[in-house]
Parts: sequence; structure tokens; C-alpha cells
Amino acid sequence: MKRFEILDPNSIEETCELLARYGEEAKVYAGGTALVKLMKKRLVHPSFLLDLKGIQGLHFIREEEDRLTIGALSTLREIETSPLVRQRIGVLGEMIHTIGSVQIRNVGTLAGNLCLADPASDPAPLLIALRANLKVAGSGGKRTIPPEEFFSDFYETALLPEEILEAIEIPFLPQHSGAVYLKHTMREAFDLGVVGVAVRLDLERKDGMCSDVRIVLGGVTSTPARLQKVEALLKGKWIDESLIARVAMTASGEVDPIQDVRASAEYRREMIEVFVERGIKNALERAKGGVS
Amino acid sequence: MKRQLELKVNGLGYSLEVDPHRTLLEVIRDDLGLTGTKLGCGGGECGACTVILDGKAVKSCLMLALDARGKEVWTIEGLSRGQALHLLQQAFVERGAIQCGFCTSGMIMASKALLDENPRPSEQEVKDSLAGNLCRCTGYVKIIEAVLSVTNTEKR
Amino acid sequence: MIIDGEFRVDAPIQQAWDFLTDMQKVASCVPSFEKIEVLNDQSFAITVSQKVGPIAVTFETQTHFTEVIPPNRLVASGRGKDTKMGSSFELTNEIDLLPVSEKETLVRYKADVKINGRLASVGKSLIKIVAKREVGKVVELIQEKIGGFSGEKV
Amino acid sequence: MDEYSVIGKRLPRIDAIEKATGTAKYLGDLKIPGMLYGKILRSPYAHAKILRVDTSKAESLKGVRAVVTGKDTQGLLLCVIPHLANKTPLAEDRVRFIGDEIAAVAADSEEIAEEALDLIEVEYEELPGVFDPLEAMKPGAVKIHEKGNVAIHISRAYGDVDKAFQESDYVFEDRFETQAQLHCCLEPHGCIVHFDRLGTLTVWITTQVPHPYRKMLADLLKMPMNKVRVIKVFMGGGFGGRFEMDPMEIIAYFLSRKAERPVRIINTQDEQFTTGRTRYPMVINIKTGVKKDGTMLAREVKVVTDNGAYNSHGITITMGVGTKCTYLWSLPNVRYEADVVFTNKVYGGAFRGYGNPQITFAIESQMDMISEKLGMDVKDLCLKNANYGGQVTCMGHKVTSCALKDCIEKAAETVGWKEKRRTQGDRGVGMASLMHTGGGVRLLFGDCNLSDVFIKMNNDGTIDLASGMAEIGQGSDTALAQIAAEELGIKVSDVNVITGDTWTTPQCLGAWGSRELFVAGNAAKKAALDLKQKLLEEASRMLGVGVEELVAKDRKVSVRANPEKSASIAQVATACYNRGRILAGRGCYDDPTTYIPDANTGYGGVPTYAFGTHAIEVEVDRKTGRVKVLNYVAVHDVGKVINPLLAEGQIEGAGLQGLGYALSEGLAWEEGIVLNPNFQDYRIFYINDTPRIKSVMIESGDPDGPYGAKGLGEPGMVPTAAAIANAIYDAVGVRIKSLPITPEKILMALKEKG
Repeated sequence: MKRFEILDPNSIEETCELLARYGEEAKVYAGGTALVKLMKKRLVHPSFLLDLKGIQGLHFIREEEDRLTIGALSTLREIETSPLVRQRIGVLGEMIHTIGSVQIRNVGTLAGNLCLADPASDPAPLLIALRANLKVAGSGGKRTIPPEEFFSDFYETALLPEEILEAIEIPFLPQHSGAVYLKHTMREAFDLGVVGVAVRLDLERKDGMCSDVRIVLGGVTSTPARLQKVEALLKGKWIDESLIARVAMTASGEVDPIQDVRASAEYRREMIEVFVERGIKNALERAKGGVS
Repeated sequence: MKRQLELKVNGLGYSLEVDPHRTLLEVIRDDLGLTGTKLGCGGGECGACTVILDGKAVKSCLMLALDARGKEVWTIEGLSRGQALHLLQQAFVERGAIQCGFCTSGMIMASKALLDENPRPSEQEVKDSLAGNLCRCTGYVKIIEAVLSVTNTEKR
Repeated sequence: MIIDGEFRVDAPIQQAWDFLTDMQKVASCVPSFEKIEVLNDQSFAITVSQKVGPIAVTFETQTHFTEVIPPNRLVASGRGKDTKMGSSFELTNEIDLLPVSEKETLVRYKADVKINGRLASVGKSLIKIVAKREVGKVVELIQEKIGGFSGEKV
Repeated sequence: MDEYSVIGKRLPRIDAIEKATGTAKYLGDLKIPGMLYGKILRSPYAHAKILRVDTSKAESLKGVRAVVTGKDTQGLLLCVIPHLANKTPLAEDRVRFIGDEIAAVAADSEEIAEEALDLIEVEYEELPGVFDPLEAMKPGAVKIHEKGNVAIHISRAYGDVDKAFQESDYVFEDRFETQAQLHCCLEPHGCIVHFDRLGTLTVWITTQVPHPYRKMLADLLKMPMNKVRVIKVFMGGGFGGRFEMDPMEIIAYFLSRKAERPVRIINTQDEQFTTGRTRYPMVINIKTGVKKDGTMLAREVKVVTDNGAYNSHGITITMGVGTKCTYLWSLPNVRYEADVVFTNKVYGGAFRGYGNPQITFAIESQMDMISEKLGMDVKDLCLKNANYGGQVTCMGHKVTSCALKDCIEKAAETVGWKEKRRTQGDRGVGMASLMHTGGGVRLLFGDCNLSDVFIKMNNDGTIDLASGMAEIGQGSDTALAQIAAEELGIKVSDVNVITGDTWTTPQCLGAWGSRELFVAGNAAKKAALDLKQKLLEEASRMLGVGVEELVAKDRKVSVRANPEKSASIAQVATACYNRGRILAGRGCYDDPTTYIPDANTGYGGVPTYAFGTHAIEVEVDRKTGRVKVLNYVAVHDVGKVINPLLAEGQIEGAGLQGLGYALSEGLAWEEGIVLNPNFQDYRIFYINDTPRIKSVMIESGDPDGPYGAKGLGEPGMVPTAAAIANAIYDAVGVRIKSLPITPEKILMALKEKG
């Protein structure tokens, strides 16, 4: 690892000022699990790490009216094991459980995972499906970015050079709504997904028609891919097995999957169909049963 | 520029001066001479470097030493007192959960963090807690047995 | 890794040729282009930088025309290094021009891109995807700048 | 019936506490005073000429103490088989794979050494590379070595193969492909080398073969052997990956010479994955002729081995495949043709099984296919053709102990073969068997297969046992302690086992070929008996009865007919000491039946054979191709179990390695670049993937093994891949003939099948 200095800003404002001052030379640092790895491989060599851990008020998981808000310093493990998360948005904890290992989740943060914008990120597609909002603070003030606009390319986000991700807001699931995250891996654990699929499906009432749905893929394109055509085929319909099978068949047509050492594009295409189908089925069951 | 690092390791206080780029693993091994914690892959994938930091298992190869400021670290050396082994160590020894031994301290520390938090885990919970620890020798069968055997004893 | 394809430009062959052999102009179509220094009419020092998330590389390349058959065929090859990243970069680009009509020219290209060293060992698949996309962008810009855009996209 | 006190007992390994408490010192834990840190500059090109290497900037960097290039190491060539050597420690004018060593630096810290590497300027002229051995064999292919790309062509035949094929009712021809598996020892490879001012060379190293390694070093560097000291420290796994000299060690030697300081080099993960040894990938064409009733008549095997860029064990492993394909199942006629071919990729090496997992995948997959065509249960086909004690194979191998039929029956019974085979659904069971050496061979390191053990007894009746064997995690130290304790009537805790240091231990060829227990175990037994004789002589004098009337047990020597009459072993030892006599024993074992393989027939014999059968139940997700291993039964003929705890550990560990080989492991390359140089993308199995592996051991009692025991280290992963392939076929009816059997391959085969 190349040498660097750690700076300890006390506030978000100070962090943004430091970012403005040092530009590309500075990197924001929270859990650091991904960043330190890149630095050890000598692929990234910042001169300054801006350690957010000294900033008050970024480390929380709380309920705010109809939503959950998670601070930038909350670790993946804290979210995974939070009773509040389990009670309000259980699928979030389920998804996080599939990331890396306990040791990584004890240190890595949700915000850090999002800011890395790895195409195989698990939280990214789920947060889009859940209609989360990302609260961003910068020298120009605060703004909110929906996650579908946050991921702009492989490892690239919509954050401006002087902005940081401050918190993540996730609305509670309404009644008769079900959400699920499925990930197809080649190993049982400690594996990145060949395909990840997040579904949130809302029913008008129990056993009613689908009033809204979001289906988002991870791991198959440079950024999470929302399957809006598939969603449109489900919206306003009474969903049954045959409809699910039919729409799932169209799913892979909506994206152009990448090919890498984990899987070919062709296999990914097949898996999109399978997991979109399984994801919708699962979400539907949950919506009917009222479990999230 | 070196910075002050105050931390407790295995119950003992240390006051060190370290460069920011050094990992917790390097400081534990090179500065404190506690070589029971191993450097395997160096990329957070094998778990041989697992230590317990403020009650939580972490991979010390991916953590900057300065992140342990004011914290309490436990390594494999802190588990046994004299010749009296910790129950987990005893179980690993007796149940054949050790072959080459390179993964062992990481395995035991990850297991300890689990049992401290959840004294009676299921087999699945044991597996989930050791999901980031590689072993190339044992096929894991005896490691799982060893950890579960400790959960079945009354005192720990 | 080979990236090849063809595209049409709304320009007579000579105009297309003049554009494609003017490295200043071509360079302006490369999004990752940083600066160019013309060493002579066959050789150029070109600096390109590319960023993928937190990983940024800057290659200072030496590029030469190795085959020039006006107005039909141009072969250029370049190589460069990013010492900070312990990586090197090589590119051989073959371009063939064919007149389609008096106002339209077909451009066939075949780029052989090689990335060696640390970068290659970490992200071969990613490099390929990014390289293909960057070439796509270059082609689009060339089409735009040579003549009004009307050709088929690649 | 078991009259043993220590043999056959479930005992913890003797080094377990050291390892469980973190006190065991591995290579990276050592700090030698004055030690420098070495780093190696490696080729970024798969094939290139080196035009210029300029190290001047690196040399002038503060903290750099030595820089070496191919000029320093000129003239040296490395290979475990010296006459095949073609690897220079550092490239002289050519690099042949990405990662090939070019120059190296020793500095005060790894950080400085790394920085210095960036300052070394190398000018290359890139050459076209060839990455596929079949391409490399074609006329006109780019030449990787001057003599051409085929390192060796092997051709052998036993019996009348053509006639046998004519007489066959069915002839099966199939092609199988295997991949480059990595050892993935948890501890990366490394060494500390110190060439001191007295001219003594000390090498601390993770090696499986300390004594042969010492000889290789002395020969290569033209040093007297007594000036070379090799110290094997605790090591994080071997599996065959540390069965040769790595260029790193010679590089460290030259750095140490230049700097006059000890130099440490340890691979990074990336180096380990891209430049460490691999299991050799092979393309195997196998043709088998059978009668309608299942009698096997003939087999022809054609192999192309991807040797990688340089010679290592590729030739001997490929020769070994030629042997292995003659002896599993009774086959009167066999022909073998093979080519070992260079490519511009990292070179292979020895790996648990030494070619057997590759050929057994082919043989046992095809057995399953044959049985289907004949309408026979594969179990019956195997029983019909099974090897047996007293058998002499077509190549001349003499089978001593053999419980293969029992293994097949037991595996079938334990897995529930009858109920589960050929039933409906997505579940299936498959079976595969193995035959492997259980006691090494004479092949490498001269015309012997020896191991020597010294024991000395201390005044208190405890002993120090010195052996040249290498404890690499497999438990050989514990087995030796058990054997000595059993013979001398003492406790395992009374035995201090000294291994690893070539200055303090006697000769031994080391840990490979599943030879540890058989060869070193026999030596330990002989040494203990030698000592015991002296002990009993002294006791006979003390107790006034004949030696033949005495028994040593429970730390006592007592009179058989009158156990009350006894002396503690400590008393006897002390008495000996006070009479100025030393209680020491020595045992050297070199199996008497084998010899260096004959140049024409390839036959050299094997001291004993290990057998086994694995039966595996899987479930296949037809939509994704994912395979879940539900049940894994591994039955092994081990001769005699010395320590069930450790024996199970060998079987379980090898089983999981085998599952990785079958289902998920393998280096992926593109133009010579490794695409998956980490545990994230090179998928070895983690704890969540492990099934409960049920191991069953059958004791056939080998006439030559210590207590009847034979080797078990390698066999456990030999049949796994075939058993998995057969189980998948039983489950969903697709036959995958290339490893690893990924979900993608299964899914595509299912789609094709429709």
C-alpha cells in the first residue's frame, strides 16, 4: 500500500471542503473494506483518506414516520441484525446476510457498498425496488437522489466530486406488499451474484390485482437494471403462475447482460428468466401473506 | 506521518506510533509480535487474519490499524491462560478440527465471536459465521463438529 | 483483444481520409484524450486517461503510422505506460476506407488492444467492456465530425 | 481382539495445541536478524524477448540492498527432474508466461522492494503466444522452446490391444477434458534464505521434501551437502504444491549472496494464483472394449497434457497416467499414447493424486456409460472387473492387499444405492472407484523409496524421535509418535518428534505419493523395535528373566507370565545410563520390491495399493444447473487405521477438494492472463458448501504395511469428479465430460437434450 494521510473531519461541511481542496487525491473512508483492498492491490492510491467515523450524527438506524433511515456509518451487520429492520423491512436484512462474510459485514457500511457502485452490488437493486432515497450532502447543500439515478456506470455514481452520501431512506412496505431479493451464486455463501433480482410487488388488497411492482436486476449490466417492460405487463393485473412465466420470458430481452469470468452472457440471460420468475412468485406469496 | 495509536490487545494496554497505511494485522504481528494471527490471502477472502475487535469478528488484513484507536482487540494468544485451553481450542484439538493449522486461529476467533453473541447457535448459524474462513485441509466437517460441541457444553 | 466493426460517414473518401489522418482531429473524438504532441507527420505523443470508478489510469503513448496508403488504408500503432499502475497499453488500429458513393464512405476498423500488467490481472472482463464502449463513442464522434451523421450506428 | 494400546486409537494430533494456541511458528512468523525482504519483477507478457533490463534506478533507491537479474543466475536451470530442466530462475532473454521471473530486489522493507520493482526498466519484444496444447502441437505453431513444443511423446502397449478390440462386443470412445486446479494452500509459498559469510546456506522453507530439496540445492549450487541446511517450518498446507524447487528460492539465494543478509520472499495472493503450480490440465481420449457380459478386454488411452511454459512434474505425471490407466479394473490389454506440450501459461506441478484424478474421471465416467449400454448396474460391472489380492496386472503390477469389492459393496449400501439409483426426479446417485499407490514409488530422487528414523530414549523413559519426513498437516508426526509409543509401551505424550531440519534428522524422501505412513511408519517401527531390543536386554538383566519373556506396556517392562514382576521403563533407562550405555534405535525402510521404472515398459512396481469407492448423491436444479451434494460416502481400503480421527480428516478434506475439482474450481485464462486470481472468482468451497462426508474405512491388512496400514493422503480426491458426473447423469440424464461441471454446462446440456 502506498503511504497516505488520514484526515478526521468533524462535520460533513468540513469533509466537503477537504474534498474540494484535494479532489481526486482524497477518498472518503468509512468501513474501508473495499477501499483498503483496492489500495493494497495498488489500484487506487489516494494521498488522503477522509475518515467519516469522527462525524457525529451519521451512525444510526431509525424510524421516521413511514420510513426507515440509515446513517452512512451504519455497518451492514448492524442493519442485518437490527430488530427495527427485521420488523419493518425484513428483506433488507435478508439481502445483507448474503453479502461477503460476517467479518466484512461487521466493518463495511451500506453507504460504502452503494458508493463503490460495484455492478454486482446486492443492496443496489433492492433499494431501487424498495423506492429508497439517497440523502446526499455537499458544498452546494443537500439533495435527494433516487438510487436508480445514483448508479451511473461501472463503479461510478451520480455523486458530485464534493458530495457524500449521508443517509439512506427506505419507505416501509404498505399492507399487501411483498419484497424479495434472490441472488444466484455458484457457491452457497461468500460469492458475488451471477444474477441478483429484487422485486417489490404491491397488491390492491389481499388476493387482489397488482397495483404496483418494481423488478430490478443486479450483476448483469454496468448498473442495476429496472425491468420496466416486465413491470408494465404485471401492473393492473391479477397475477397467476402462467402470467409470471410469460412475463419472465420477456425479462432477458430487456437487458444486454455482461460476460465475465463468473458467467457467460448467455447463461446470465437464462438465469434472468429463472430468477425473475422465482422473484415475482416469492414476492407475490409475501404480498398475499403480508410478510416482507 | 506516524500517528498515536492507543489500544488494548488481549487485555493489555499499548501505546504505539504507527503509519496510517499499516493494517491492524501488520501491527499485531510485527509491532506486538503476536504472530498467531495469520496473513493468508491479504484480501479479506480467507479469514486467517480474523481477530475480535470490540466484540466483533473482523478481518485484520483489511482494516487500518488506526481504526482500532481506543478499542479492544482479542487475538488467539488471548484465549488460553497458561496451559489451560479455551473450550473452543480444546474442542478443535480433540475433534480433529486442525490439520495444517494455518486457518485455525481465524476459525477459532470467528467461532468465539459467534458464541459470545449467540451461545447456542444452530449448525446453519455456525456455517454462516464461518462463511468467510477458508480451510483447505479438513473439508470443514470436524470444524463444524468442534464448534457445535462447545455449544452443547454448559459452561464456557 | 480485438474490437472491430464498420461505419459510414457522409463524406467523400478523400475528405474522410484527410480527417482520419489528422491526429489532432481524431484525438478530439477520443473522450479519454488528454493531450497530443505532434512529433512529425507520422509520429505523435498522445496522452489518454481513463477512469473506471476509483481506478484511474493515464497512459502516455507514442503513436506511429505504420502503413499509409492514401486514401484507402491506414495502420497506426501506439504503446504507452502508466508506471503508477504498473501497467502498459498497446494498440494497433487498422482502418480501411471504401467509397460507397461520391458522398459516402465506408470505414472498416480493427483495433487490437492489449493491456498488460496489474490492470489486466484484475479486470480483464471489465477492461473489455469499457474498451468496446469507448471505441463506440469514438466512432460516433468521428461520424458526427466528418460529415453530418446519417450512417448506421455500429 | 485389538491388542494395541495406541494404534487405532482416536487421538488428537500431537501438534494440535501448538496450532490451536497460535504458538506454532510458520514461515511468515519468523524474523531472522538482519533479514531483508525480497520482491520479484515478473513478465506482463505471455511470450516475449527481453531486449534490455536496466536496474540502475532501482539499485540507487534508498533501502535497496541487492538487485539480481538473469545475468546473476545465468547457467542455472531448474526442474524437479534435473535432466528435463528448462526453467531459468530469472529470465535471460525470453519470458514464456505472464508472471515469469525477470529480476528481483531485496530491501529493508517490502514497501521499498515494491517501489524498487517499479523502477526497473525492461524492454520487451512481444512474440505471439500459444495457449492451447492442441494448437501448440500443430506444425508451424509458435515455438516456445527451441526443441519444439512437445516436451515428450510417450507410447506404450501391453497385451494385444488391436486383437482385443476386434474381439470386443462393444467399443466405447469418449473424450474428457480436465482443468487447472490450484492447491490453494492457505499459507502462500515462501522462503527465507541465508547464505552466510562462512559459506553455509540455510533455507527456511515450506517444503514437503526437505532432504531431496537439500540435495537439489547442493547439486544446483555445487555446494557440499553438509553446508546446506534446509529447515521445514510449520506449513499451511502442501497437497503436492511444495514438492519441488521454486525459482523464488534460488532468487532469494542470489539476493542473499549479494546483500550478505538473510532474504525473505513470500508470494502475494496474486503471485500465488498466477505463478504457483497447478494440477495439469489434460485432454483424455479413452477407448474401451468390452464383452456383452461386461468383461473388459482392452483399453486405449490418448492424453495431451498442457505442460505450461516449463517442465516440472508434467512428464512424470503423464507417465504415471499411463500406468494408472492400466491398473484400475482387470484389463488384459492396454495401449497408451501421450504428448506433454508446452504452452505460454503458468506451468503445472505435483498435486494430490499425481494425474490420477484426471484419468479416473475419464475411466470411471466411461464405466458408468458402459454399464448403461450393457444394461448392467454399474456396481455389478465394477464387481465383475474388480481388482483382487494376488492379481498381476497387464503391466505387471502385483496387488498385495485389496478390498476393492468390499469398498464397492459398502459404498452402495451406505449411500442407499438400491433405493436411489435410477429413480425419478432431480436426484441421483453416482459411484466411482480408485486405485492408487499406498506407499510411494521409485521415480524421483534416485533408486530408492526410503525413510530413516532415529530414536533415543531419555533417562525418564521418554523418547526423542528424529525423522526426515515432513509434517505438512497430514499428521505424519502423530502417526510416527503412535507407532513408536506402541512398540515401546509408552504414551504418545512421551514421544518428542523431531522433523523438518535436515541437519538434525535422517534421510527421507519426504511427503508425497501417499508414502508417509507406509514408508516412514515402517522405519519408525523398525527403529522402535531396535531400541526395544536394547531396552528389554537391560530389563532382562534387571529382572533376571529372558528377553523373550518380557513385555513393554504402560511405561513398564514386565514379565509376561508374572506381570507383578516389573520395572518402569524410566528405571530401565536410568539403569542403562548409569552403566554408560545409550538406548537408541535406528530403522531404515526401503521397500524391497520396486525399482526405477524400466525405460521400455514403464514398469517399476508399487509397494502397495490403496483402493476406495465413493458414492455420492446429488440434486440438480434443472432450471439453473446448480448441483447440491446431498450425501457423500467415501469408503477406503486403508489396510489398517492407525488413527481414525486423522484418517477421517484426510478423507473429508480430500473429498471437499475433489468436490471443488468436480464442480467449481479451475483457472480461467484469456490470452495467458489469469482471469480469476483470487478466492472470490476461483471458487474453492467454503464451509456452507460442505456436505457431511461419511467416511468408512476397510482394513484389508497389508502384508508389508506397518500394522497392515497403507497410504491415504491422495486417494480421497481421486474418484470424486467421476462420482459427481455419474450422479448428475443419474439425476438429470446429461453427461458432462469436462471439468469443472459448472451449472452453465449442465444447463446447456439439458437444453440441448430438450
